Amino acid sequence: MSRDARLWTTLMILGALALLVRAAWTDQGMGREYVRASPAADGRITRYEPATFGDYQRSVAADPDQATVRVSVPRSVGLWLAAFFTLAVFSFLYKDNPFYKIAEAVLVGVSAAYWMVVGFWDVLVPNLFAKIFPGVVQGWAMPGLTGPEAERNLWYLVPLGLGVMLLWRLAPRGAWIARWPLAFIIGTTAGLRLAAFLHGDFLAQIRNTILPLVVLGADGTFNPGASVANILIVGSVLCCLAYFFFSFEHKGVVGGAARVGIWVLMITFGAGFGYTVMGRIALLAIRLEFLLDDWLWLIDPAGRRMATLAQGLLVNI
Amino acid sequence: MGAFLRDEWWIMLLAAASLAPLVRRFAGEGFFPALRTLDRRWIFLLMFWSVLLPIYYIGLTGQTFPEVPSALSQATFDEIERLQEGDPILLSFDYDPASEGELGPMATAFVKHAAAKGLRMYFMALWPVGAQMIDDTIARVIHTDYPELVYGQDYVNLGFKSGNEGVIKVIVTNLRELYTTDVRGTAIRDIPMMEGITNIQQMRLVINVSAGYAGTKEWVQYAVTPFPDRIRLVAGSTGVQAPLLYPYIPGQLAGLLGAIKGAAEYEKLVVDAYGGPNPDPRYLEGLRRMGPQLVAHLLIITLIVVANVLYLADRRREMRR
Amino acid sequence: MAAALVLAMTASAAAQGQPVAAPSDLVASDHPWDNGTRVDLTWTLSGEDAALLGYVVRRKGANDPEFVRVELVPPGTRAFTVSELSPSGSYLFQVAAVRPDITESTPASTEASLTPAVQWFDGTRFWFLLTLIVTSGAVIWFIVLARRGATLKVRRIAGLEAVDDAVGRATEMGRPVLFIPGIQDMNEIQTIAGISILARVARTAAEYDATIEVPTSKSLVMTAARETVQQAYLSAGRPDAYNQDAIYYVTDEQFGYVAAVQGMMVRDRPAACFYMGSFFAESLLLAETGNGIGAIQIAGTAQPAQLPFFVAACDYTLIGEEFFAASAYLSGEPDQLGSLKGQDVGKLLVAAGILAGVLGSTAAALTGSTWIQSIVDYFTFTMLA
Amino acid sequence: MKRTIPLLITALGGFALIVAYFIPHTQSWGEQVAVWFDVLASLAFVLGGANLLKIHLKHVSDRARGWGYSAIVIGSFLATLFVGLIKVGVSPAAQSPDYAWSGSYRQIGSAFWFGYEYGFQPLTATMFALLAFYIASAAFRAFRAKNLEAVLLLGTAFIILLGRTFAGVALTSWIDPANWEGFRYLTWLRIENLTVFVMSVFNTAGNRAIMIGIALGIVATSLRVLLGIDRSYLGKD
Repeated sequence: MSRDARLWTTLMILGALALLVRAAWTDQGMGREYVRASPAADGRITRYEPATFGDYQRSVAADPDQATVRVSVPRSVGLWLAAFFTLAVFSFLYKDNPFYKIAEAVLVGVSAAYWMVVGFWDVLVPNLFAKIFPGVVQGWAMPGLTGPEAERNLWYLVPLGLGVMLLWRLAPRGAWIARWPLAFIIGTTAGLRLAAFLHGDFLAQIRNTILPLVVLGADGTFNPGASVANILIVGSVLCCLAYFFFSFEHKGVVGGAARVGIWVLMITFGAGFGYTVMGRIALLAIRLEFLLDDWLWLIDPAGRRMATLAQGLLVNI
Repeated sequence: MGAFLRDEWWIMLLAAASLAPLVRRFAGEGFFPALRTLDRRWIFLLMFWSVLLPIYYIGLTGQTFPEVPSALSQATFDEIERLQEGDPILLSFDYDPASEGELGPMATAFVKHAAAKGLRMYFMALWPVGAQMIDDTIARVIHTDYPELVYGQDYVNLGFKSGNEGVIKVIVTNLRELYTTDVRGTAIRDIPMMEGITNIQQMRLVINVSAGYAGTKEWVQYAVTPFPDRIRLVAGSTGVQAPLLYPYIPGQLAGLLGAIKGAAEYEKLVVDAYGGPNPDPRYLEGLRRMGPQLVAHLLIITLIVVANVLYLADRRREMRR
Repeated sequence: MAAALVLAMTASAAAQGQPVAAPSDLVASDHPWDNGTRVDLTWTLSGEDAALLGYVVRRKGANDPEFVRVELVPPGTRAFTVSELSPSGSYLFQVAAVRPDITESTPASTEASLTPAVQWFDGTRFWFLLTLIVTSGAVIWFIVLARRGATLKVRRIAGLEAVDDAVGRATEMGRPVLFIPGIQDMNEIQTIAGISILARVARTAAEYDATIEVPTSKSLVMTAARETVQQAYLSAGRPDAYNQDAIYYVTDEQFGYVAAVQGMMVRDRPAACFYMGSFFAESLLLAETGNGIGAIQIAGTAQPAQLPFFVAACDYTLIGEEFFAASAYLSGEPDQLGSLKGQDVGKLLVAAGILAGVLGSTAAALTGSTWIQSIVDYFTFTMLA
Repeated sequence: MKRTIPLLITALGGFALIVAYFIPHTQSWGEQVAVWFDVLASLAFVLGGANLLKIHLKHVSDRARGWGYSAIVIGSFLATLFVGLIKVGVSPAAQSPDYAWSGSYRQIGSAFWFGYEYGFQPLTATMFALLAFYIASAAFRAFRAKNLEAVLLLGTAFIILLGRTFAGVALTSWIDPANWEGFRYLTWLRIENLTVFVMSVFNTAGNRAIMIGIALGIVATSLRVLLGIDRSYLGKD
């Protein structure tokens, strides 16, 4: 064992011990999830709504024998898992390590399957099976399928056929047939995007750049601020377009304009960068709040674990 | 701060211990040489502590960092401040829980300000869940701190109407064509404060809290633009769409709060004016969330400055050679 | 002053309690050359037009229980086009005069219901068709010119000159080349452009005998990338060196994909990283990890929001249009280069259009001439609609 | 056959959709094709999933380095797929209790929801949060005043960042006509106004030019694909 590894192992054991002590031997503890059990209408299935430690304390205060609000073992395990995954991903910032690799493997496996399940239930069932076999799907998973939506539409045999060609790649022979659906996708994408971008972005951006270089106020007086802004916008757009010119090297007049163009682009990028920082830090703050608040129970800014609720939060209109 | 350091010594110790090797290196190798070979993981660690420590400190003590209101926030505050007791204002809450983090504090502060000024508040929403956001804010502010205000006399929730900008187009001239009841199903004619209100040109101010379409842009285009002399608008918006709204300031948009920063500045103004000596933590949510933002921003600014000092020093040395 | 006059007149009319004078002769006709969603209305003004708030237009479909408001138009308006109708519905229309105190006249109504007709050409898109023909025509024209043997020169693009060096360096160091075609599917044109660039990069890699790795976030992209790379190895004369397992699907999830690619980067340490396609928040995650392992990085995307991060963290960044030009540039084939010339003609037209519009609207603002303004308005709101 | 037909399909599909854009009767084709694409992409999951399994099974059977992690991928993939496809722990929808399969696969409390809530969600959110660290290290390294372009890039970012802190606002709040009459013409220099100016003028103009260029690039790229000039995606003969 290297010195580094020994150090880290010691730190981790100490950390785990600290967590154990906090979870099991302090008054408040940490990392427990509560649920509120409520029987469903027919009395058989019990539904569990999320609850807080604060709800639990209030319920116990009202009725020491209550069983409505209770600790949920599976959800508490889930919370600890989520905390583990959070720390494991952060550990990558130090260096690649087994914890990160576990988190990565779980994320890849779960998320690949997640989107496949979504694709099955949200796309294939309603948009393919329900179009070709509406009766069967209605009786199986979509009881609400009625009206014009429930009519059979054999046009959907086209994507089904293309899909079968695509999956032919798995067959030992004739994998080239998969190029047909690929060609269909690429061709239609090219056609759709060509028309849409030219009609949308292209014309709209030109239209918005048509601004008067001299702006007069409602009373006919000259407005220097708005005029300068308009001149700068129009000039900047033209210079940036010059930068994108492919036919000439960046020399002479075009080169000069292109150089101004790249300045404008740099200002644009600097602004974009600076403006994004705030949102990114908020993302980190949310994760750290999850660790400190939901898991470790060190802070409680929203008062969710307090035995007495802030007055007023109970009032409902 | 002193009590925090005394009670939570362990976290400060942890932070100091983790950064000790960095300090030792700077002391041993000299400032510039150490900086030149700085491992970026030290930057990661600095970033970690500069977000975590403020969260911990603010979460535990409830104290927040200072905030200086910008001109836009001040303008927003002044728009409401200049109104008289009993003036009618329209509050349109066009957002959903996904943007609650940024916009909730603004909504709370707007309602607190309006209630403190004794304005008559007419709430509405262009987003389906906006009506829920209105109820939450009313419960958070009015029911708690202003229980003397009476529903239907001092404030009313007209609820959500579908149709996006179509709704605005209609209510600027005729409110009752779309709104026949409030959110509770009470007929408009039976609500005392609706007496004499036929359209929103009669509102002294429109306040819009907006997360996207339909939102502030539509209010500008379909309410302020056709009636520039009659309708005044202030807005609170998410950071993403705030830059798109700047072109409307100040002509069509009298004030704008952008993102959590704008919320914090406005909260500061409202709390200073109406929060009393010991403001309720509910009115400081934006200020609390600005804590980690502030420290992290200062860190990045420092990093950029330090990097450039290093770069210029190196270049000067090269040129001398 | 005018407003005060209007208010005064209204007050007197309302005070007298007279009913509002109604508009008359409402005629509805199908809007020509459209997709069956519009109807034109004309009417004769109300007798007290000057004192009105305006006219409220309403419509009623066959299944609507009552008339629905469409628009409130200003006084003096004699015609209005109702849009967003259904080509399969039939409609009745009403127009009523409204006073500022929102009292309304009895409405003028259409007698028979009207169904908007669908024509075979959408007239609202006439000018757009012309734009499309001109821009596409310019591209096709230069492709044809190039085929006929005209020599076309294209300026150098720094990021693309560096492709060979980057692949060469990976070969020397015995490390792989990483290529990421964005995280969107094949229904995104940026992905298609990225795959085209992959064809060139893979060919260079095959010639240099470097290994290339292509993790993808979509199954279809994996399929297309395999076809592409296989073809590239074949045309480089090295079909045996092609390894299909180096092009693999990871997961559709944006951050799951990043987690895996980031891990792969620190373990396999690619010497050259290419990011060519449509990127979102993962742009900086990938580029900073690549930077940490000391790779040469070349990025290209048409997502304006991500360009700042690539510019900050990569050695070269292809900005927007440059990214779309990359595959043509790298191919070096004359007809592909021709298409870049066509794009330049497009830009010249844009610049000319903007200049004309700007000069027109400046002239209109300075002279206050309404007819110049109407020409500018026609240009911006009809031709560029 | 292997190459000509795909070229024809590409050209016909693309040009048909361009023409359809102008004919009212066919304007909905674009949407229809988009739905078909979703169906195709969902069917293609079979290819991606099969490949994922194949690669990781190979790792495990070869006992390649790190094969244990491949086993975790396979396990979490198959488990999630299984509980999601057969709706483990999902009770029927309240309005149709007689249909056993009518409940939503995302129902709160179901096994699939558990995997989402405690695996997928914290993992993706934390990956996203890594950006806060990378944005700091990128700023430290890239924002150095090497030339005019770099000065503009870093200067703009600096002004915007500064404007987001109370320090930045305080720094320029003295530019106030109340302090000196002449400041009336200089209030645009206040950092919050400077931010607005940069965002509404340069940022707008830069993004506009980028978008115009992108549209032209898309026209040329699409035409190259549709005309069969760029056919690298078609593979070998």
